[in-house]
Amino acid sequence: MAQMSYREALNLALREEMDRDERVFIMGEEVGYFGGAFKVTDGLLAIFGEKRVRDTPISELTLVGAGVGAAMGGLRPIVELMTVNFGLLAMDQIVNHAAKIHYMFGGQAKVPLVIRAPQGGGHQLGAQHSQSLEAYFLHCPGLRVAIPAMPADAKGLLKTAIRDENPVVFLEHESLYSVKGEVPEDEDYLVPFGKANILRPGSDATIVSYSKCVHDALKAAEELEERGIDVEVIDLRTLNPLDIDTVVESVKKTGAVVVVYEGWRTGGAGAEIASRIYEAAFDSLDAPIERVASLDVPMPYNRYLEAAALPKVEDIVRAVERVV
Amino acid sequence: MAQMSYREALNLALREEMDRDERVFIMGEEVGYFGGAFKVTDGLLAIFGEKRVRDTPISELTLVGAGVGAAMGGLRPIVELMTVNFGLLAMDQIVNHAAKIHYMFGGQAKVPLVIRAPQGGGHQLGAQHSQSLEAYFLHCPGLRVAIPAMPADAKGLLKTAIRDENPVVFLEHESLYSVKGEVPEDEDYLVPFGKANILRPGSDATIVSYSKCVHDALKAAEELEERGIDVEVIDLRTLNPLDIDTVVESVKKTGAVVVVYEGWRTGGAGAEIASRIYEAAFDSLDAPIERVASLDVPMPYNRYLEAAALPKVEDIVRAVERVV
Amino acid sequence: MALEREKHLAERSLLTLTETELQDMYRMMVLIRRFEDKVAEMYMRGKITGFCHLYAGEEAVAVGAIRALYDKDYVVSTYREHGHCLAKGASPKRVMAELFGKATGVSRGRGGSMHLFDAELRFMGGYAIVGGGLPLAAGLGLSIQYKEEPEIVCCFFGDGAIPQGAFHETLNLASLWKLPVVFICENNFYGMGTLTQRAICQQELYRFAQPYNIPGVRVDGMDVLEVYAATVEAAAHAREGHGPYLIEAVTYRFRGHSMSDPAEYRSKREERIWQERDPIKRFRRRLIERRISAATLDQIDREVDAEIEEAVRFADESPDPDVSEVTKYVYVDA
Amino acid sequence: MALEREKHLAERSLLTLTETELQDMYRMMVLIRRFEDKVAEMYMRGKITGFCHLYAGEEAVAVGAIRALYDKDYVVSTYREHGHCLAKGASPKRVMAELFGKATGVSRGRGGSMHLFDAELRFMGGYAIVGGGLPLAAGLGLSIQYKEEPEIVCCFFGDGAIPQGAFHETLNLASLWKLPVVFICENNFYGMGTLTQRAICQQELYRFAQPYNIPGVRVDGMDVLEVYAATVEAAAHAREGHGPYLIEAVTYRFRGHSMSDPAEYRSKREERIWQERDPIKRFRRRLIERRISAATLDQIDREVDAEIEEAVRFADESPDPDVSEVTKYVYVDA
Ligand SMILES: Cc1ncc(C[n+]2csc(CCOP(=O)(O)OP(=O)(O)O)c2C)c(N)n1
Ligand SMILES: Cc1ncc(C[n+]2csc(CCOP(=O)(O)OP(=O)(O)O)c2C)c(N)n1
Ligand SMILES: [Mg+2]
Ligand SMILES: [Mg+2]
Repeated sequence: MAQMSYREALNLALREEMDRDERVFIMGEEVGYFGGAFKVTDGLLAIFGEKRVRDTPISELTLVGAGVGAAMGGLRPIVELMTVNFGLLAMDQIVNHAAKIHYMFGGQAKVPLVIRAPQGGGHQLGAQHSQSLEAYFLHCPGLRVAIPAMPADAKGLLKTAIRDENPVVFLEHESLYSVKGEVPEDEDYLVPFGKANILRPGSDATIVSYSKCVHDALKAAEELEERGIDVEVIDLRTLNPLDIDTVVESVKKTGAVVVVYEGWRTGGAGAEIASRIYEAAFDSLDAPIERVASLDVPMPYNRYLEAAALPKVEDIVRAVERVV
Repeated sequence: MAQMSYREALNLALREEMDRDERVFIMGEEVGYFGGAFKVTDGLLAIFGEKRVRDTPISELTLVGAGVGAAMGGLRPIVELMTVNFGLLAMDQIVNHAAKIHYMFGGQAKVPLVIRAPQGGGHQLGAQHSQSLEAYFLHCPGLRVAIPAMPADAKGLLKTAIRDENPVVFLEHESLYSVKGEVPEDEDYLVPFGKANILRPGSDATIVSYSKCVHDALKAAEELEERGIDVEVIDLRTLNPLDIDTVVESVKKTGAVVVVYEGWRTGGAGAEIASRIYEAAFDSLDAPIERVASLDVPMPYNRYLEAAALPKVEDIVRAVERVV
Repeated sequence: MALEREKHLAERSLLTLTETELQDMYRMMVLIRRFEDKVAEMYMRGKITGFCHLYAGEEAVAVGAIRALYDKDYVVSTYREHGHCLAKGASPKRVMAELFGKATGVSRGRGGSMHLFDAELRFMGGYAIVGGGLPLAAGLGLSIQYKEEPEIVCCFFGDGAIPQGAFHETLNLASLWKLPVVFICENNFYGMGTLTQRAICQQELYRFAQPYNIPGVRVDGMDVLEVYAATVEAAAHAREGHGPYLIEAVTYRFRGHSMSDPAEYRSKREERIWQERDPIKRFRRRLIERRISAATLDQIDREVDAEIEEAVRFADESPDPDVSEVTKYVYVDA
Repeated sequence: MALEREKHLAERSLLTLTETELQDMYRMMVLIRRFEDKVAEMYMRGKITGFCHLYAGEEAVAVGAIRALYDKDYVVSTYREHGHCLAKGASPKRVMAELFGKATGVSRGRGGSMHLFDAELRFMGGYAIVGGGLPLAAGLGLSIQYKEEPEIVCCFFGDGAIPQGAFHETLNLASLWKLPVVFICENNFYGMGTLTQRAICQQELYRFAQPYNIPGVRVDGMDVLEVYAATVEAAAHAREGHGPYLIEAVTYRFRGHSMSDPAEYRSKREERIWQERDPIKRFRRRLIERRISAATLDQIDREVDAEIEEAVRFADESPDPDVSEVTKYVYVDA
C-alpha cells in the first residue's frame, strides 16, 4: 500500500498495464508532451515514447473511431477524451460503432477499447465544460461504464478496464484528481467490474452513489451520525455492470435509500438505480427513494449559481432525514 | 376532422406552419426532391420552393448547427435528421449548443429550432438503424422532447413545436407513419406540451407509455379487458415537459403501474417516469412498477431475434397481470 | 475522365495479368452481378428484409481494387458492401445466408445486408453510418503500423460520405501519421436521390486529397483494369510507408439506392448511357479481344449461375439463429 | 509570410483610413492588451475563476478584422474571445463584470470568460467546443441570405479547429450555398501545447480553402492593417453574394493557453522573436511615421488605463446574480 492521489493511481495503472502488455497504448489530445490536460498521463511519453503515447489532433470523432479500429486490429487502445463534454462529438463512434461491433457481426470482432474521460462540475467552467454524462453511456448496451471515486479503485478499475475485452467508458471526476488514499502497489491489483463497495456500514439508511458524490455522501454520513442516524454508504464503482445485489441487501436492512449523483436529476443514472431498487426490494422500502442530483440547468459560471446547481452535502443530509 | 395518416398529419402541420410564418423552413437530407426518406415532406418543395425546403449534404453535425445558427438569426428552422441514429453525429450541436445557448448567454439568445427525427425498430434494419434515443434528449435541460403516438398529436405537437421558442427534439416512430386516425383540420389546432392524454380510462392498472408502444398498450388493454382487468392507458405525448400529475392521479386510482417504452430498458426514459411516480405516489402503489422495454441488446437483423428484443403486447399483458 | 496515365496503366495490366487472373476477375464481376440480381428476386419474395442496397453496375470498383490487394490486407466498407465482401473472397452461400438472416450467415444472422463481416478474410465490416467506416480504417491502419506488419487497409465509401466530418478528420490523421490506408471513393453521382452537385461544392472529388498532401486520382470506375492499376499504385504507396492515398472511382449504380427506391429522380436517358458502359460487358469484350474465348466466358457464367443457385438453396435451408441466444454477443464472454 | 498583394493592400489602408479611424484601431488594440493584463491580475487575485484564455499578442486580428465589418454584421467566436467581444464594441465594464461572474456581466454572470455574448452588438457568442462555432456561423449566414439582408458573418477560430469535422462540413455547406461568412483562422501555431505540425498535415492552413472553391489567403496577423485590408476584401466578396472566404491570420499568443498554463513547451527564444513583432508596438511605430504624435498615442494609453480601472471597479461593485434565479433562462419564458 502506498499513499497516492487518484491522479497518481491512474497514472500508475497506465504505466503498469503498458509495461505488462505491448499492445496497450494511449492516444488523445495533449496526452504526450503536455502530460495530459489533467496530468494523468504525465511522464508516460518519456517512458514509452511517441509510438505508445500519442498526441492527436482535435478530432474527437475520429480519435475514438481510430481507437475502435485499432482495437479491432488487435491492439488495446486507451483513448483519452480531454473531457467528456467533447465526447459528445464522438457519440456516433461510441454508440453506433464501439458498442455494436461485437454483436452486429455475430461475435467475430471485438473492441477492447478504453475511453477515459474526466467529467464533472464545480470549477466554474460553465455550461459546456461541466457535464456528467454517465447516463448516456449507461443507456447503451455493449459498453461497460466504470466510474471510480477512490484512488485505489481508480487504479484497480482502470487496470480491469484495460484488460477487459469490451469497450469501456471510464469516467474520472475532475475534482478527484488530487484526492489521496491508500493504493495497493500490487501489479495485479484488479478491482472487478460489477462489485459495489460498502464504504461505511450502517443500519438506518442506505446512500447509493458513485464518483465524486461518494465523498459527499461520506461527509453527510458523518453529520448524520452526530444526529444519531446510522447510514450505510455504497459506492457502485461501475454502472455497467451494476451491482444491484449489494444495494438490495443493504436496503433490506435499512429500508431507506438516497441515491446521489452529480448528473442532471432528470433522466440520470439515479433513475435507473432507483428503479432497480424498487423492482428488487419494493417491500423493504419504508419511503420513496430520494434522488439528490444536479438541478436540471446548464451549468452556470457564477460560483454561487454553480453551487446552487450542484448537489451538496447538506442536500444529502436532508434527503436522508426525509427517508428514515 | 379528417381521416389521415400520421405521415399526412405531419406533412399538414409543416404545410400550415410554413404558410403561416415565412420564417419557418425545413432542411435535411432528401427532404426536397425526394420528399423525405419517409415521405413526410412530400410535396413541400413544389409549394414552397428550394429556399424553404432545402436538401442538404450528409453532414448531420453541421446541419443541426446551422439550424441553431439560423434560429439565433431570427428564423424558425426545422431540421430533419433522416433518422435519430444519425443524430448521434450531431450530439455536440444538440447538447452543447442548442440546449445551452439561451441559458449560458443569460437569456439573450434563443434557439427556436425543431429537430425532427424518425426512430424505432421493427423493420429488420439492424443495430445501427433501429434505435430509440429519447432518453438522451430527456437527460438534457434546455431541450423539449415531443414524441407523438397518434396522427392528431403528430399534427398538434409539431405545430406547437414549431411555435415554441425553445429547441424541440421531435421524435417520430418509423412504424407509425402509415397509422391512420382522425385529425382536426383547424389551422390553429395545437396540442400543448406537457399534457398527457388518457386514451382509455380504467381502474385496475395504469399503463404509461408514449410513441409506438402506446398502440401496443391499447392492444394489451383490450386483451386484459377480456380477462377482466380494466386498464387505464396514458400517452405522455411529451417527455419534457413530463406531465406527471396526470399519471399520479391515475395511479392514485389504480395503485398499479406498467411503463412501456421501446428504448433499451436500462437507463431509458421509463426509469425516470417510474422514479417520478414513486416519488409522487409511493403510498398509492401496491406493487413495484413494471418496466416493459427493449432488451439491452444492439438490435439484431434476424426477424425472430428482433422480435425477441422488442417489447411485445404480450409482455405488457403479463406485466399488468403481475402488478394488479 | 481518367488521366492518360491511368488509361495507360490499365492497358499494361491487360498484358501483365495472367489469363487465369483475368478470368478470375471476370468471374467475380459476374458473380457479384448475378448475386445481386438474385438478391433482388429474393427480396421481392420476402426472403430478405430490411434495407438492401445493391452493387450492380459498380462491380469493376470492388473487383479491380480488391484484386490489387494482398489476402491479409483489410477491407472496410459501407452498407452497399455485398460486392466488396464477395470480392474479398467470402462464400456466396454464407453472404446469402446472412441476407436471409440465418445462423449460417457471415454475421450469424445478426447483421443482415448492411453488416457483413468475415474476420478470417479480413473483411472488416459493412457500416451503415455514412462516413462511419473511415475512422475505423484509420485505426486498423494504425494497428498495422504499430505492429510493423506489411498489410494495408482499403476503405470504400460513397460520394455521400465526402461532406461528413469523419472524412476530413480521417484524412488529416491518416496523412499526419502516414497510415497505410487506401481510401476509395465510389462516386456514383448520387447519395440516395441527391446529385453530388447539390451536396458537394467540388465535383472532382479526388481534389479533396490535395490540402492533406495525399496523392489523389480519379479513375474510370466502369473499367476494372483501370481501378486495378490505380489500386496497385496506391497500395504500393501505402505499403511502402508513404501514407494514405485517395482514389475516386467514377461509377454508377444500375439500380435504385435501395430495394425500395425506384430511382425516379434519374432520367431513362442517363441510365441508358451508363448501361452502355456496363463494366462486365466492356471487360468481356476486352477479354475476347485478348483471345480469351467467348465459350470460356460463357462457361464461367454458367458456373456462377450454379453457384448462386447453390447459395440460395443453402441460405434457404439454413436454420434461423436460436432465439434464446438473442443476448449473446452483447459482451465478449469472459 | 503574406503575399505581396496583401502587403500592398495594407499599405494602401494606411493612406485611406482617416486619422481618427487609425487612432480608434490603436485605442482598441491597447484596450484589449491592458484589459487582458488586468484580467490576469484579477485572476491571480481570485476575482476571476474557471478557464480564462487571454488574447494578448493577437490584438491585430480581432481589431483589423472587426474594423472592416459593418456594425450589424455578426461575429462568432471561441473561448478566447475577450478581444473579439471588445473590438465589436462591448463595454469593458460589462465584459469585466462577466468575468467576475456578476449580474451586470454581458451574459448576466452565467457565461464567464468563455461565453461572452452581446445580442445588441451582434456579438453572437464565445463557444468553448473547438470548432463548435463554425456551423452556427453558417446558420447565421443562412438567416441573412434567407432574409435578403446586407450583413455578413465573421467567424473566428483557432488552428486547433482545423482538424475538426465541423470545419470541413461547414466549409462545404457554406460554399455550396454561397453563405456570406468570412472565416478567420487565427493560426497561433499551437492548440494548447501542441504545435500545428503535430496536429495538422498541412501547415499553410489557407490552402484548405482550395477544394471548396473558396478564396483562401494568409495574412500577417501581427499587422492590423494587413488583417484589415484582407477582411475588407473578404467581406465585400461575401456581401456581394460570392460566398464564403477563408483568411488565415498568422499570429502568436503572448501568454500560455489559459491562465493555468505556463507554456513550458515553448522556448524563450521563440517567445522573444514574437514579442519583437508585438502588433501594438509595430502599429504605434507606423502611426508615428504617419505623423500621429506620440503624445496623442500616450494620451490614448492613459485614457484606456482609466477605462480599465473603471471596468474593474464596476465589476467589483456589481452584485452577484440572485441565486434564486438559478433555473431562470433554461427555457424561454412562455
Ligand atoms: C450519417 C448518416 N446519414 C444519413 C444516412 C442515410 N443514408 C444512407 S445511404 C445515404 C446516401 C449515401 O450515398 P453515398 O455515400 O454516395 O453512397 P451510395 O449509396 O451512392 O453508394 C444516406 C443519406 C446514413 N446512413 N448515415
Ligand atoms: C472539441 C474540443 N476538444 C478539446 C477541447 C479542449 N481545448 C480547449 S482549447 C484547445 C486548443 C485549441 O487550440 P486553437 O484552436 O488553436 O485555439 P487557441 O487556443 O490557440 O486560440 C483544446 C484542445 C475543446 N475545448 N473542445
Ligand atoms: Mg453515391
Ligand atoms: Mg492555436
